[in-house]
Amino acid sequence: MLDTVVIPLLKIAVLVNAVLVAVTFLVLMERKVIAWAQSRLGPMRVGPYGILQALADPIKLILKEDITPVKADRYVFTLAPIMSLVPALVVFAVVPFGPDPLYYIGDINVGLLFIISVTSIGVYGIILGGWASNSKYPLLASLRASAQLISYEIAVTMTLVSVILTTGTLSLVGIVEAQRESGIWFGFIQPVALVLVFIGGLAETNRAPFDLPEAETELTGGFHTEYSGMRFALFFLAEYANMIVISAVVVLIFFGGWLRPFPNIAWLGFLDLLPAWIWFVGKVFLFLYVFIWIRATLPRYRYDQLMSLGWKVLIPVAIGNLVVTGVFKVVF
Amino acid sequence: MAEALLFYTLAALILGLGVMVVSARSAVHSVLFLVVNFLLVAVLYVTLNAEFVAVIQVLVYAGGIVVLYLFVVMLVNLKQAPERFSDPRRLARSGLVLGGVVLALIVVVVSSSLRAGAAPEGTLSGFGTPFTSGNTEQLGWVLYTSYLIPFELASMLLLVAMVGAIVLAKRHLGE
Amino acid sequence: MDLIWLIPLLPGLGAALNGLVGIRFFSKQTAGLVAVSTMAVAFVLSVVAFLGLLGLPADERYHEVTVASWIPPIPLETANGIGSFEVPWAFALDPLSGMMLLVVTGIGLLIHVYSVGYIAHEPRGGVARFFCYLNLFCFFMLTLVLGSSFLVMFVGWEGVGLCSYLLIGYWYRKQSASDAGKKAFIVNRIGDWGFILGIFLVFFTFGTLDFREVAEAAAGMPVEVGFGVLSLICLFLFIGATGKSAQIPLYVWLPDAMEGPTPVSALIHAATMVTAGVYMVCRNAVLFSHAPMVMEVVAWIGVLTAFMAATIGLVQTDIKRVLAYSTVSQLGYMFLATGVGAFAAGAFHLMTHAFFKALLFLGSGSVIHGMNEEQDMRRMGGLKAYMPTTFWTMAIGAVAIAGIPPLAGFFSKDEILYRTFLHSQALWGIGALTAVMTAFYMFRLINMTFLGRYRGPEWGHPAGGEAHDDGGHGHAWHGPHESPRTMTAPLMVLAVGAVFAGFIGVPAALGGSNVIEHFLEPSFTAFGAFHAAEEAHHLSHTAELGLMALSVLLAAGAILFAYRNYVQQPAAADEMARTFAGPHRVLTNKYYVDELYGATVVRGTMEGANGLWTVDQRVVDGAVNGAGWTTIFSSWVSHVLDKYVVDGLVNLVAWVCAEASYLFRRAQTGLIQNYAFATLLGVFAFVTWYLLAR
Amino acid sequence: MLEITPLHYSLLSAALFMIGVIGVLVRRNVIIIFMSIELILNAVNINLVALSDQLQDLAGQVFVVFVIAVAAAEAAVGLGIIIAFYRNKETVNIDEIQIMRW
Repeated sequence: MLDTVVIPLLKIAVLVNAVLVAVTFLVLMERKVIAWAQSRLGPMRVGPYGILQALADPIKLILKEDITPVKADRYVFTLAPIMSLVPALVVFAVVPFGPDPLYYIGDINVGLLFIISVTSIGVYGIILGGWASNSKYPLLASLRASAQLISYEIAVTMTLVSVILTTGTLSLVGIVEAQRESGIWFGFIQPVALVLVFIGGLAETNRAPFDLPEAETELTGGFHTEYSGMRFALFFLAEYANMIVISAVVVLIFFGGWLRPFPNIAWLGFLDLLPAWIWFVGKVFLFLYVFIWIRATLPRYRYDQLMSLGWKVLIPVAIGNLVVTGVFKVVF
Repeated sequence: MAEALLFYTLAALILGLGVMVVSARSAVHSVLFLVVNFLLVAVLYVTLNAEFVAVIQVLVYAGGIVVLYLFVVMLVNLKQAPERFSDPRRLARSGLVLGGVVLALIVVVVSSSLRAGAAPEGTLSGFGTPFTSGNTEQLGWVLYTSYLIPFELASMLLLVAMVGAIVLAKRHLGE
Repeated sequence: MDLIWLIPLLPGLGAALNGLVGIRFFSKQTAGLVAVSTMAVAFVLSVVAFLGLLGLPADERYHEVTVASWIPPIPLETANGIGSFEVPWAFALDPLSGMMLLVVTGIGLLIHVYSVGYIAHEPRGGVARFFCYLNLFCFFMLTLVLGSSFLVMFVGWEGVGLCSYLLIGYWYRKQSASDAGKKAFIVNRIGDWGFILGIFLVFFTFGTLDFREVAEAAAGMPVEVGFGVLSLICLFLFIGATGKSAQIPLYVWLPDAMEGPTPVSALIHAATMVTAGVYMVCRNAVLFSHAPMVMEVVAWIGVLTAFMAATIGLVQTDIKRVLAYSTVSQLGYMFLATGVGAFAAGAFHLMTHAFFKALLFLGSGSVIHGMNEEQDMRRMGGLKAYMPTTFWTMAIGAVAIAGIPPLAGFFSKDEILYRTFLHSQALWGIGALTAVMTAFYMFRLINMTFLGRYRGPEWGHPAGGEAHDDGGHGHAWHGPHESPRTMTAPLMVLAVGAVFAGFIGVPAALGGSNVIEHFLEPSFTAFGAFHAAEEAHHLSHTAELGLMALSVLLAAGAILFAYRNYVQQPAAADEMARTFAGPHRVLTNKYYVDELYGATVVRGTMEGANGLWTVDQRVVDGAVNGAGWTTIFSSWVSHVLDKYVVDGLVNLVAWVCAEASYLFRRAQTGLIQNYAFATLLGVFAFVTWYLLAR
Repeated sequence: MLEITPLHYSLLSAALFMIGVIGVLVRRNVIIIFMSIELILNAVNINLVALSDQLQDLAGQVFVVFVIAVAAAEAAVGLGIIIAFYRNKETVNIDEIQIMRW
């Protein structure tokens, strides 16, 4: 009973809370980084260097009035943010933070596929949110979003297939172990796949430069125009949780997960003094920083450019990468 | 005990959501119920030691096909529901009564056939492949060896379907 | 000697160069230079090869070079079971072909040089075209001469025929020239038909086409008494020879061939191509020796041709036609020689004749050139003053052909007459008469052209006249003049040849040793097998000398007679023509042979073609149209059946279906759900049935 | 009753199948009819997976994969037809899609 119910439930509780807290600090981090990028200071008022802004924002959102438009589809309108957030959190069920079972909830043998499929459920939140608002701009945004997410999901999935081909397993723990055994992070074996997955990840999380579903200049805010208060906060949480998920996946697959750098070089063993999960979280935050960095740097794509990039560049390159990987696999 | 509880809960939810799908007034609601239905079916697959199929069920059905339905529902954004002259709930109810009768009949057939011939045991098919839990690799192996030609045919089917869908849905130039 | 394959190839290259590139791009000088230089190199190579041949012992003078395989072994049926039909592309050098080689390349070279001057007035492309043809001719002629088998020779044979056609029709805008070309080509075809039949028969009989092997095989056979297969072969081959060498009955093309440029007449229709027939007969000397009956035919045809052509030549007024008939006549002599078994004499005469006839033709060309394309001797006279070189060289040629010692013609002609006399007095009589006539008409030509008073047109003003238009030169004529150096130089060289060429064949009676005969002999025997029979009866040297003196006296008399008639008393010739009006008319009209052929062969062919055309029109077309009409009628019947019977049945079925469906079509609601419900009911029914049936 | 046998799965499958059939028969919205067809396919899949587990034979799961592939193809083409039809007739009512009747 303890091992099968209580401990997993505890783990889930800790993890969910950790993710949500991480999200609040991620928001702060984003504001700060962008501010620095623009030679500003960013939030400075709440706490030292505005560090408590991370708490102030959620409180503000919770306390705000929650408005439901009259013509909206009430149930769907409520359901949409939940459907957006839940898959983002469910994914963490298979994300390993360290080598032994203490650091993950479950290691299933189709872990990577699980992540892909559960993430794909997240689309519903955006589509339904846009539709249920019964408003022009959110509907357009949700149509855009769904097309974008489905398109890029193909590219990402196809790219991941070539990674699976190199590892021979779908289990995330197995993938990290494979990197430890081969002594090299897969990011160096599969650089093309790394770039593809990262670009696809940007698009799947609606991050700049692919943030068309919430392009303020075009759609007055995107699919969540009609949302406010806690329901808006849920969308917000979902987006940032998804960022963490993508970063985590990239780190697990391409940057050795919890492994220290150069896991096969013995004299670097002192790096193991840091616990594995710290390495993992550190790498994830490194990638989150890259996300923000890109947002601060790059302008937004036009919609047709986005689509032609996805279909005419990423998917062909992914297929080519798959073919090349397969050939290497057969030859060597 | 726990297994039975899980099964009955899932079965009840699946059937209930199925009824909701066919009886929902709004097409969007139908789609939503359908998604949840499929997710529950995926859970059922997991209890049957078919993780890969479960994940595929979520990925392809819930994440792909049903999104397509939702898409079409939103594209075909009807001013008036097609069933404005009839009450879908009443129709569904009468239908369900009819369905119950047929179902009872099928139950009789199935249970009587199970009684008549002994319940099949072991592998029935000549190409049976015994499997263990965590069978993704085995499934891939079977799929790419014994079922290679059907697999390739399926891929051709998908290609043709893709082309067909594009041809059907594309607005012709000049229209 | 291994390089003999280069000898034909060089002119071939020159032809390709002039033909493919030269017509477009070469200047007149370049075109001439290409042609002359290839011929010069070929001549040098020939001389080298010939000297090499002389260096060998007399009985080993045979050298064969296989350039490439041509026809791979093909099993074919022969008289002695299945033979292997295999022809390599091989050239052979032996005394006979060596001599021909020198004649062809040497005279060919001189004529090329001559042509540079002669053809200078033609347009640029025309010059290159002319030299292309001329070189191509040399290529084929040398192939013919050097060919080691019947088939290689036949390639050359056909090739020279083609070039002859092309060159006769060189001025193809002139109707008479292109007609003459076609005539030569068609008449030659008839001869070729005989030749190729002969080749077939040779292969069928001997199983090989190689000259040497055929000769060896034939030497082993007995001399045919009656008319056997060897005789048939020889007859066929001789038909080929009559076509190419202008003998009765196929000589008619040669006089017309004078429509071509004069160098062409000299090269092809005097020195080389027309002797191909003689060469071919000589080459197959062993075969012919075994067929005495055909030899007799050859001799008689030869002597009759010689006589007939000579008589026609007596009255011709066109300078080139006189020479043409003279050529036919001399060829007749050569065949006479071969017919009586004196192959060496024939070949010897072939060579000397090549010199003096080429000389005469080139001289006539020089005259025509100097007279601005005038060919009628009646409009010449007294030209000696204007073109001395031409006069003296042509006079030497005339003396040579007339048989006055010690010039070339005397030795070769006398050898023939002597050998003929040994064979048959009748043949000798005709031959001697012909020799007299030869002397007469040659000096008639010289006298009318160069001596007496000038009868030609005035000059000093642009001369009109049709001849001028035909030439199309367009330059003003300033009276008769000597030809340029390129034209007179070959004349002089040939004159030297005409004087001295005979000394290689001085007969024993005159203290010589007849070098040429001994040199050529290996080519006519199957390498020591034959050629003893004729040696049996000799006349004494005294008798031989007597015959010689007789023929020389006769010739001298004829020359004096001609001088009297055409220089001293020009009216005497007309007097004679009036006296013998009938024969004169016959001769002037060349025995009406062309008319005869026109009325028989040509007309017959035309009528036959017309008849066939009518048959085609009436019978064949009628049958076709009948078939068409039948088809139309039967299809109409079929159509009626189809329309009323077959369609009726089909329509009946359709009508029944339509009527029946009126009842059932209400089931087609177009509503999918109805159909789905029907399906469900069906499943329901099946399950029920399944349950009840169990 | 507490032991879950393939019969239970078969009955669940049959029930879901019937629900799908009823949906096909009674609904007028073509899109919902299509969704009902997806329900039917799922009912079949449940049966296949359950029997695959029972018989320890992977063939059942392989078939499910094929069924899903076919379902994807069917959805793509079917929805394409619906879009095309909607463009022409401004309706997705199956009762109005009847020009193939006599």
